[in-house]
Amino acid sequence: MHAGIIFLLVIVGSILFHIFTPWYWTDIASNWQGMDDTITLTFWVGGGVFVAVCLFMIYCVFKFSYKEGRTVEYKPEDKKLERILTWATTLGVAALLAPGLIIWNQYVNVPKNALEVDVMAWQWGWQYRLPGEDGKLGTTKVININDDNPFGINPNDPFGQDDVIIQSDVLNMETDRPIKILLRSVDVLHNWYVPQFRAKMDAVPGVVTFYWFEPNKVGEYEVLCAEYCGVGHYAMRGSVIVQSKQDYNSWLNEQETFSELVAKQNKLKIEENKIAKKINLNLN
Amino acid sequence: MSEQKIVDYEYKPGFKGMAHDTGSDQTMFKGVHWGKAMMWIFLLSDTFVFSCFLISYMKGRASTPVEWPNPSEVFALDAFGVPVPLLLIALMTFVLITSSGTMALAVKYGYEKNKKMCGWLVLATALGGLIFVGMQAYEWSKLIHEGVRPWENPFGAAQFGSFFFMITGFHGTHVSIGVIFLFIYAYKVFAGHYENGGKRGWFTTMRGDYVEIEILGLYWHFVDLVWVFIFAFFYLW
Amino acid sequence: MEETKKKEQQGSTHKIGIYLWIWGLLFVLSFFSYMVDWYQFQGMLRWSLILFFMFLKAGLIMAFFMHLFWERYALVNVLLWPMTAIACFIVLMAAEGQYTLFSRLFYFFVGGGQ
Amino acid sequence: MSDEIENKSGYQTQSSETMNEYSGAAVGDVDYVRPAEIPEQDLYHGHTFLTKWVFCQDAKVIGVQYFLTAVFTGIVGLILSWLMRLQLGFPELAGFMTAEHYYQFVTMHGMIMVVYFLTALFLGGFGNYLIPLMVGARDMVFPYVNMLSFWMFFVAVAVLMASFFVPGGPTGSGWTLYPPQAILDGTPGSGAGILLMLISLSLFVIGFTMGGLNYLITVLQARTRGMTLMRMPLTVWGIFTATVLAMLAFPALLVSSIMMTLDKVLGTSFFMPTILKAGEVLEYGGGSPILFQHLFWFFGHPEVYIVALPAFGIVSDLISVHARKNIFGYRMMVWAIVGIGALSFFVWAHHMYVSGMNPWFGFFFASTTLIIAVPTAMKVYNWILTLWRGNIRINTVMLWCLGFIVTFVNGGITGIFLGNVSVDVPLSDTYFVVAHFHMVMGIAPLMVIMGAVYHWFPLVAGRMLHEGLGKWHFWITFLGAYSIYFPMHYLGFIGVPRRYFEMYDSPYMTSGVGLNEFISLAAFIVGAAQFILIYNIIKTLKTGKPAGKNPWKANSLEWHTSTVPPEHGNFGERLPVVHRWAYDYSVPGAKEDFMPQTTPPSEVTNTEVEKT
Ligand code: HEA
Ligand code: HEA
Ligand code: CUA
Ligand SMILES: [Cu+2]
Repeated sequence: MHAGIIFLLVIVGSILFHIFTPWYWTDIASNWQGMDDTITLTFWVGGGVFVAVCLFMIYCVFKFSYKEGRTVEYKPEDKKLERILTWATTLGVAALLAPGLIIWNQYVNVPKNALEVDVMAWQWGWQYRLPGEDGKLGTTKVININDDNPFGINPNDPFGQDDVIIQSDVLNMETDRPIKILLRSVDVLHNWYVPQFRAKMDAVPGVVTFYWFEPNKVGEYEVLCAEYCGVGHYAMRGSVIVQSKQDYNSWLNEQETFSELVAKQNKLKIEENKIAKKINLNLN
Repeated sequence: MSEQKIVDYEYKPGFKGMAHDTGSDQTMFKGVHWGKAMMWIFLLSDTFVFSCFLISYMKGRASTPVEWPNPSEVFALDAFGVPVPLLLIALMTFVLITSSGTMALAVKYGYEKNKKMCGWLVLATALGGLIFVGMQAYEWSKLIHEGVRPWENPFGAAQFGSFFFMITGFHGTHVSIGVIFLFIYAYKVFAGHYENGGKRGWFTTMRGDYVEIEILGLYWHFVDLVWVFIFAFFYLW
Repeated sequence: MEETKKKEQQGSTHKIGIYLWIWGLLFVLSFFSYMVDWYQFQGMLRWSLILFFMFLKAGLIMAFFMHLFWERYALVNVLLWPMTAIACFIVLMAAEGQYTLFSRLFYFFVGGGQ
Repeated sequence: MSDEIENKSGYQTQSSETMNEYSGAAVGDVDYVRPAEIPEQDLYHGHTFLTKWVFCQDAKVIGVQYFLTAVFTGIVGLILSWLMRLQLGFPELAGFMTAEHYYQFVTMHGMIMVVYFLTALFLGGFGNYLIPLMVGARDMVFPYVNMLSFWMFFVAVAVLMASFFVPGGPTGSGWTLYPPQAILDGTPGSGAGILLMLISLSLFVIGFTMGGLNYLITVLQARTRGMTLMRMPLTVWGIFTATVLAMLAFPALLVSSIMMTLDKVLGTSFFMPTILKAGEVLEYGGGSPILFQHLFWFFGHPEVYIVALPAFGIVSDLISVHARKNIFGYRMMVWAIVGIGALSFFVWAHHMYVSGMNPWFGFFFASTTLIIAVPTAMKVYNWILTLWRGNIRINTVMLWCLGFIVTFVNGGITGIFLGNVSVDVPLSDTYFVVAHFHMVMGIAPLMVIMGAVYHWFPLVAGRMLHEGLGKWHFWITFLGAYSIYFPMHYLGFIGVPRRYFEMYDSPYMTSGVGLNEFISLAAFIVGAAQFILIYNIIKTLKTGKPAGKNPWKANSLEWHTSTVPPEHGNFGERLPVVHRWAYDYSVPGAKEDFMPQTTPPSEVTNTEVEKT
């Protein structure tokens, strides 16, 4: 008896918890409403089945607890019942799977007009690169990375020269414009994850991975690393600022391109050389 | 045990037989010795080990943008001044097949309780295995001499050396273990452990039986079988 | 009936001829697969030949040297069905390998321009 | 060795011709069962302390050895989880803990709990003890190898524990051991720690293979007369199928361990691409981290069913015995176990939806993953339909079973969330996943283990565990564990990633502070409650009520041995002959509400037993 009541309370408590929980997802800020909807759908179907199964179980506990001499049904099998249950479950599962697959299909097919953003991860930080006027990102290689070329852009790739490089963990974005995140890592696995955008993907060293979304709410969001990457994992944060078109463009214009960086570095070097020469001369 | 007739059991052929065996009591593999069943299942598990190795190799090789060394050049051997592709490998293959053949015959004579033939054939198999291991050692030393290392090689993709040493090494270990056991079992045959009802082994309460030679044979043929795949995927690809 | 009866007889010995035959065939097939390399066949032809000889050899070893041909179907099926998992693994890893290669070539060598 | 192989008189003289006389039936009789086709097994009886208790070849002793070693590792895992929860709930009290420590605890906790605790306990512990008894064999078919299997496991545990004491400490790479991070600095224990872990895993696999071959061949080839596969208790089916999975899945773990060891020690680059660390390019290049993930999950997913299937099997038996009713849809249950096992080899990459693998795999793996829910659902329905119109003893054992159903269905449903690719995208790598797998793996199978302990303790020790204490143990564990993991899902919804040492500086994570404190408190209480069981066991061993034979009035063979607890050889002079399945409870017209598997048909003429 007690057992049944406590189990019942557990189920009722779970439902109430779900209804009144203060802990639930953050407001969505991207186009992936479909993911939230599928979760809600799964909640209804799955939660329904959970409650139904548990209530049936509790009913049995109340109704059939031990009594000496109770007549017990002897029926090893019920083909019909089993068939009905199998098909009902199959249907339920299919109903959940279908929307999931449809959204996945959208997730892996990036819209043509998406802006490509190169997200480079390292232990433990982020930096970003945007295509320049040609709209294309240059190729990269880890071995090209050095102080002069923090992104490892292939120096002789023409598409790389005008790439906008952002040596900071803050990335700006324009609202309502699809973004294709190209992920790359120079050391271990990472994952560029903004809970409000719902989407995520691992950055894998040795390959480039991608995903896309369309931010649709102006604001600043925190970026988390969602794939374990060593002791600094929990502290590997960054942020994203989603702004209107004008704000974004004015931000963009202030950024440096790769060729500008190279030029600056060269100038610095020439200057350094000059100073060095001067010192040498003076010494002589 | 394996030759024991099962009283009152109706053998049926084919898939019907399978259903019948599966639905029967006591044993599912009718008349199959425990040790033999165990070896089969073990080999199934071992197949998964080698499959995982070879699948990793396939994945590794398929995804490297660096040129993969051409095995038929890397493994060429000078015969009378002319480089013959894969010569050593071909010889190794033939040696291993030969030993597989002798093993098969050893099993046959074991069942006929022909102690002499069985013993000599097991010994011959062991020798074949030994020659194989020797040739592999030679091959390894030759490649190491040429600068191939598990972590690098002068011919191309670094993974070539890694996979080569790992897979052939793992196979070679199997062969070596097999050779050790072949010698032990050759001794056991000659010492008559399988005659007169069988002598108890030193680590088991079971009595010796010529079925042990068949079990060993399964293992040996498996080693040969794996080589077939390694030969095709590593040397011919 | 005779045939099946013979097949069911566990551990009985077989005529020596059959082993010698298989042995010989294995030599011949190995020689053929060696010839595939010798004549440097390329492309599909090479692959189909290699795989053909490989599976034939493997089949012969399993069926006759390992006596699988004479074992009862219960054992044969238990041993062969798990291979579907491996087959699935192979197919998917082949696709994965291609995908990785594509990703590397595209982003590290070729670039968005091509 | 001073011990000799003893042939009990009577064992050896049995030839297949004389054997049938024991069943007292002649050809054509209703009770007729074919004479034995497998000869009697010679058993190695130890006489010295060493051969009787340490290097013992009796599967029952080996089972207990496995059990105790696994429980020891479980307690280590439990203490580690306390430490983690201390950090997560009350970081100010955990000042001694650095991030390094935390990650080492998480890793060791996960690995210990999954592999060294649950797998060893179910297959090594319950498998060894129950398989020979339940199929009516005198022992495992290769007792010596079985003994070696345990000692190999023991060495594996020793190596694992040793890694706590090496310089750098145990590995902190997460139980998934993903390279490149697992073997690079920046991860705690990336030196000796990870190596010992890989070695320990390899030893475990080798040891397990020895044991697994025993379980499989014993089930396939050494059943007693009349024991067909479709008459075996579901416990045996569950453990058997799990063992098959293990035999086929562990190779992938072994291979990936070997390859990672080579990467670490020899500097090969199987899993290691070009890597820039601290401004320098390491001497690696060309490898693929994703390959490791595929290998790992080709092992890892079957592994989670390796711990689930024995639980499924055992719980079916417990429910049937204590509901005094036959298990509903036995055949469906068997097919479901086998089907789940087979399917589990085709779903591995559902752990990799956001790993950067070929995106098209998502479609394939989402479909296969959700298909698994169907056979699993059938099992759930059959459990509750077994309760339906039964005569349910609400004792401790049954309570654990009910707790299992609630937690398993809950965890299974959250699995459906994760299996559905696009739903997994926001939830992957968050606390939702942690909650899912603790509910379905940490709690549900644990409930079954507890139920099984209360159920079979009388058989092993001959005394009944104390019911009152048992109920306290159950309620604290169940309610506590449920309140740990049910709310934890909601942390995941907020977006809190897993494996976070600290999580108090982001707006949406701050909101979880109170919840985390609550979870931690519950975790401390639940952990502490386990000591009630240990106290109960110790007390019962001394002063418990003697159990007598077959205290639960069960049908399966383990309760019908010559002595309680069963001796070496299990069944005395004669092996039992089986005439029916293990679930003939409350057969209409029968004298009692149970009917042992050995009851011949001639004794039950006036009933309507279905033919099984
Ligand atoms: C015992 C262990 C166990 C079991 C049984 C399961 C069962 C399932 N698991 Fe779980 N899982 C783990 C252990 C387990 N899992 C672990 C350890 C991890 C994390 C590893 C790590 O990353 O560290 C994990 C992670 C994990 C992931 C990866 C998440 C991620 O990292 O992003 C996924 C995704 O698909 C998943 C899915 C499933 C599914 C679909 C089932 C299904 O089998 C569940 C089927 C059961 C039911 C569905 C309930 C009963 C059914 C009904 C009552 C019928 C009605 C139902 C419907 C109509 C829907 N699991
Ligand atoms: C079977 C598996 C299992 C079990 C039982 C547990 C039990 C517990 N786990 Fe754990 N856990 C994992 C498997 C398991 N876990 C895995 C695989 C991970 C992932 C690791 C990774 O990310 O790499 C993980 C990670 C993990 C995390 C996430 C860490 C992170 O991501 O940062 C947390 C956090 O709260 C946690 C908490 C707990 C708690 C509080 C308990 C327990 O306190 C709950 C209560 C436990 C018990 C009641 C069992 C005790 C039983 C015994 C000791 C045996 C006694 C028996 C007899 C005497 C017969 N676990
Ligand atoms: Cu970067 Cu986690
Ligand atoms: Cu899984």
